[in-house]
Amino acid sequence: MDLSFTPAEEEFRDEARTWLAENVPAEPLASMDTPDGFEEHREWEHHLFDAGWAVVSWPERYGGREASLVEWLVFEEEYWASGAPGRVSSNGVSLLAPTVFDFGTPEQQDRFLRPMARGDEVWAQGWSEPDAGSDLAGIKTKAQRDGEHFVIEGQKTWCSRGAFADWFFCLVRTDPDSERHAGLSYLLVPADTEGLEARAIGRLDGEPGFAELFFDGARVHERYLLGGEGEGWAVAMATTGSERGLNLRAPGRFMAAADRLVGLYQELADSRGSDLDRRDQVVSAWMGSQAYRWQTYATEARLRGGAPIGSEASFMKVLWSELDVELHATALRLLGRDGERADSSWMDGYVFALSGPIYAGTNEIQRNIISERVLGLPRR
Amino acid sequence: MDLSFTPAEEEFRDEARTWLAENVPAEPLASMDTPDGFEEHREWEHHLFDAGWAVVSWPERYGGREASLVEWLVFEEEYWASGAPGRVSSNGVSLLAPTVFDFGTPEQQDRFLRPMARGDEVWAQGWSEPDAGSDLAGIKTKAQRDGEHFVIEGQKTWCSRGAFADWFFCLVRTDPDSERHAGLSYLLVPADTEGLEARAIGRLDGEPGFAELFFDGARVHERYLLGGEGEGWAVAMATTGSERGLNLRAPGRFMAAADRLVGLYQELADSRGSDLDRRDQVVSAWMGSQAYRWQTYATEARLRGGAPIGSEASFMKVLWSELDVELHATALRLLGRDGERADSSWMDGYVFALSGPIYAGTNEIQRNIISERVLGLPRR
Amino acid sequence: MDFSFSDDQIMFQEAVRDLLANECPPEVVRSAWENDTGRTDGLWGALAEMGVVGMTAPESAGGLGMDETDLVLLLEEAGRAALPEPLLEHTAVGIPTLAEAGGSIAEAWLEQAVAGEATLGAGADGGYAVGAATSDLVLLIGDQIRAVPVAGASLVEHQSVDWSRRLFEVGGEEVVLDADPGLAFDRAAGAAAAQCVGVAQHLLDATVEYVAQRYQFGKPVGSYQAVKHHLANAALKIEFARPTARHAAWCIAAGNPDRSRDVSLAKALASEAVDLAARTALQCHGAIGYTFEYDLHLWMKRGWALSAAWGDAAWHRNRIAAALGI
Amino acid sequence: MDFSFSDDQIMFQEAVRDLLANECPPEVVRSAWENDTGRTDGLWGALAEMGVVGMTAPESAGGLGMDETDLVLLLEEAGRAALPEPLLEHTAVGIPTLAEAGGSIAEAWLEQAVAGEATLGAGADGGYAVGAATSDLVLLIGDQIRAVPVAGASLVEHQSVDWSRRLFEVGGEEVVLDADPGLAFDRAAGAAAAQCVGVAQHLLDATVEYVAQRYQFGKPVGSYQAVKHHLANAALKIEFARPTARHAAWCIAAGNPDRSRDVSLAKALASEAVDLAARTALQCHGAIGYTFEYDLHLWMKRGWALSAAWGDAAWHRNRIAAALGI
Repeated sequence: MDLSFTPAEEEFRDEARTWLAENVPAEPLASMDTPDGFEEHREWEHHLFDAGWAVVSWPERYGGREASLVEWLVFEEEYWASGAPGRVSSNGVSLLAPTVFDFGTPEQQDRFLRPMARGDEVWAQGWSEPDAGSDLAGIKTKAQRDGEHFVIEGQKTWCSRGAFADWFFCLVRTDPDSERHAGLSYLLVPADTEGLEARAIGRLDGEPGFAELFFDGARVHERYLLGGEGEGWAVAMATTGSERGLNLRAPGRFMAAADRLVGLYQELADSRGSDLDRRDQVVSAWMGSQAYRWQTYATEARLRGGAPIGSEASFMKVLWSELDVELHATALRLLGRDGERADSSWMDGYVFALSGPIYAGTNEIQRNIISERVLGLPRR
Repeated sequence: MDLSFTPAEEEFRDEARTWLAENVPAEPLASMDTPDGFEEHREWEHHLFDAGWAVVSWPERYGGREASLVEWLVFEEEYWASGAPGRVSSNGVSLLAPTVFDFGTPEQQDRFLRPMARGDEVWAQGWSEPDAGSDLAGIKTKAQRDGEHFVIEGQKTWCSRGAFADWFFCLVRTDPDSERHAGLSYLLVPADTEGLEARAIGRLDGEPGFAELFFDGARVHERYLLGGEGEGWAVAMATTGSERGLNLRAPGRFMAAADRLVGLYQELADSRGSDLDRRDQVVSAWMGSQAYRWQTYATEARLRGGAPIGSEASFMKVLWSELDVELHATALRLLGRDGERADSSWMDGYVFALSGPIYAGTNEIQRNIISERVLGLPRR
Repeated sequence: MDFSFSDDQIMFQEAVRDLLANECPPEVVRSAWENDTGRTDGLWGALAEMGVVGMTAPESAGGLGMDETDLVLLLEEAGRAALPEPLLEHTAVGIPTLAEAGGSIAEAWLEQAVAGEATLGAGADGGYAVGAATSDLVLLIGDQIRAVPVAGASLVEHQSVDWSRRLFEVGGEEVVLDADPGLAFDRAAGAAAAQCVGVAQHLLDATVEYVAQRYQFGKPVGSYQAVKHHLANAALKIEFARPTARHAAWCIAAGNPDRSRDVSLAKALASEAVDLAARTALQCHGAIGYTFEYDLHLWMKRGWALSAAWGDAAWHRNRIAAALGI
Repeated sequence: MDFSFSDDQIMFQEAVRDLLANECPPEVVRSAWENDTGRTDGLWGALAEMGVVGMTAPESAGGLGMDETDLVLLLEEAGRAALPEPLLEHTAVGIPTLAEAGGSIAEAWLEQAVAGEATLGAGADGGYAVGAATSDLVLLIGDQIRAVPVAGASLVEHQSVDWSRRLFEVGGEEVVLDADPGLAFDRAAGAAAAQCVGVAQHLLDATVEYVAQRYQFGKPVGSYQAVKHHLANAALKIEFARPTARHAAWCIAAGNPDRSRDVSLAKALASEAVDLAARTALQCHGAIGYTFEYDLHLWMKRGWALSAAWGDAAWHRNRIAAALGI
């Protein structure tokens, strides 16, 4: 056990920090859940990619620099500490890409990974349906084979930024007689497919951050099938592991937020005196971010030793999502009279954080997973 | 709505306070879970009873003074504020007596209530069994009719102070072919019955506060059957209502404990400075006791208006039991290096409090009741 | 000691509840989110007609001579309906404060206010006054109470997360009222507590209804023990906050010496109750609760705002500690 | 950045785990509750034979030249077994502090201590030294470190709720050590954190085992979602406390400048983890966990004591706040 960073890791950190200091926009971009903000964020992804920072852990041929997992975690620490914009490409890069690496054909990898990483093609997830949220196996959207094509009928919902995305990765039922986990397939669908309409739904903050997708005879070629026909559940579950685990929300994001919270407390304490009850909440947020940091580095060592990420990923999902809510709620309380104002980055962050315990498998489901699969309690 | 106490209520309060100030022992009695302490507490019950304070809300013929529910609550406030001893008769007075009033024959009422109130006969509850704790309907102890007698075979456990008690109120299966809620009866059993052995079990603090009861052909006369034969479940549920509701743990007990906690904080703050994080926990305890107080007075008005106590009693059980744990845990934290000492009344109180969320229906079961019977959520 | 409300009080509550159920459905609340004023069309007038608007004024000034114990049930109903009208500022704070101050300012404003012809606003000094632009006279409550006529005042507007709450910094010509600022503040905090209870109750009720009919994995979501216990915990918070809010109202009306401490008890518990109810409601709804089109967020955001307004839980806990001498 | 332990470290951990599994079952822990010393028969000698007792001393003094990163896994095992031996006082604190101080006091005591022939005690100055009566030299850690030989010292004993923890106020002739009291304190707090993690893990494991086989209402208690989520919450606390305890050990060994802050992080989280594990374990066991005859309380009480020892969660949170400049 040596918890110092190696000279190479420190050098990598310095390089990232220097580049970010010189390149992060001085003014925050508009919300990526608005049409203009979405395009601003896409531009930023181009810029990141062209400098080699979009997907540091990926192979060079797809625009990465083959960084280690530790280096990726270091990059995330620096990225968020620098105040850089949110990642509009993250659903593709974090959720879909691991699946493409594992299940995609070489042709699919060559076709999709690079444009995804550069933000040339931004991806949205098309899994949930009005009656299949937490219970994903209840999916009803059908994709019937017609020669080399699948013809899709049905409805998807809660597609983040689905009104602006270029592509969707969807879970659909290709065997019309199947039930639950069987007979599903994982299809990649271009947004401009005829017979597919994306309608924006307002998110909690009023921005059109969600979309509903209506499929009415949308035809998709079989070359866009990821993994085997009817094997969608297994393919999807691999993506779910990424969603909850190391890829979607690295500790650096929350370390940076906790540091900003400490700064907010200092700033306000100067003007109106200390307030020890609230101070303890600030300490809680900082502690949570640090605990997540060390647990993640410990997990990295476990993975490097050959262990799978497995159900332990649920620990991380619960931690970061609840930490994020508490951290932002604390900030709003610190802000006092300004806590209810809509025009603050803390309120934006709070509203966004509130979705964390719901998406990617509710935290109730995560706690089921922890108790049943990690602790081994009886399912019923 | 008038939340001032009437002159009569104030006079009642003054009378109680005056008597208690003059009569409460200066030194705390030994633990009632030890043989000597048990008898000391019994003596105290005699003294209370003879002065008319043992069962203020009962009819005069059984030793009460027919006080109103408000007056009883006032008495409890004064009783606990005075530092008076715990009530060794409370299982009888609070849990069994309401059932005797509702289901007992006039002969049973005349036979049992007065000695129960005076502590001449101290009662213990014989309901739980090794395999029937929360799941009370799983009771296996059998009581087979033999003429005018029931012959009991089986085992009970977790009988508080069962090693010292004079009588047990038991739930037994009188119909050997019955299952679950049917075929149970409510039997009153003298401790000196032949074929009944009570063996002490150590409680968490090491004192012999529990007993296991072993029934091996113990014969009990049918005049000791409370309610109808085979109707034990309904009779028992009436007692359960009392257990969780207004009778067992009045707000005064927790108001007094919270006041002592405030005093402890003040005393320690003088010697080592303030400590605002812990101060907030003290405030929480005080708030909880006050919230319980006002909710109880509001419930009193509801009951006076003719509403049943019903499942809302579960709100009270959860509140006071969790408040009691937090309150004492806070005290131990305040005590610092002395927090782990075994010889403190706060540690005794903490250990006792820990049983609260378990007995009288675990708090998990109370939350089921709240959600299913108060909120009306589907059972499955 | 009698915690029961009179038949008249209950009837008044039911009348207001019926009015709001009919006239203040979610689409009316939404209209106040979108329009220029943050207010509804006509609801304030309807409440004035029922006598609610001026109920806290003495009968001599055209009011009903009622006090906080009469008002508290109506404030709970206002919360339950997410009513976007100034019942707190005008009826709970403004009118009794003007009546207490008396003098020329009361002469100038009180009768109009009681009749609903003038609207009173209120805000913490150094904070925001909600709806100042649709008020005629704003009371700024700090170490003293400063009354600022809105005609000629400078108003700087900020947007609340609850779009019906129009937040204003108010400056301008002022009169210092001869009234107790501590009492006025407690009236506001106590009223906010009662509204928090009402908001929390609606959030709980709406969620119970939703989870009973939403199926996942072949069962109603509300049949899962985790969901049940989330909702039981929210119900517990509400069950114990409500009587303290009513008790606080009585303390204000009766001039109880522990008034400030017990108003803080109520506001701290009510803030915590509505915070938990909002979190629980969203979590048990899942994604649909996270959409702007679904109505739940109207109450969630009102709850966030009211929880923080007139002292959040931490502020009131500190005040309790001071009152307890710790 | 490498969080993995070496094969040697893992083997050492497994050897100690095996020893404790065989030689320190609950009945041995109970013997320490009842006897005169609060210690076991022979376990300390067995640990000395394995080299554990003196492992933190330099090889020149007969030790293994190991540091906190080697010791932390063994401390977790000691917690898991509720070992009633002074691994914290003697091995984690006493020996490295004496080695650091050097001079005549080290000459007099260090080699004996490494060999297990003399036992070192430790306590916070103004607090209690656990097991002082079975120690030979007690270090009292405050603004400075005072070493008190037990022969001739005055000992005042108090009973802990964990009967194997014999609490002593220690007075007597003393030598002030030339060693960093802040470092010694952090060694103690860090070791207590690691033990808390071990105690919490045992409480969780024992409860998982119990609820899987205990039936109520026709199902295993552990199949109820409320019980599952209680245990998941305890598991979460442990999962995130453990790496911080190991990281704290590394900070001490490596002389990290953030050592005190990050030891506080570990101790605060470990205290909270063991507190929650103890509450959860008792609640999920029900009445049987509340009995003296059942073994669960041996760990619960150790957990209560260690959670509070060497700074409880609130104390360490305050220290973190100071380090963060707030």
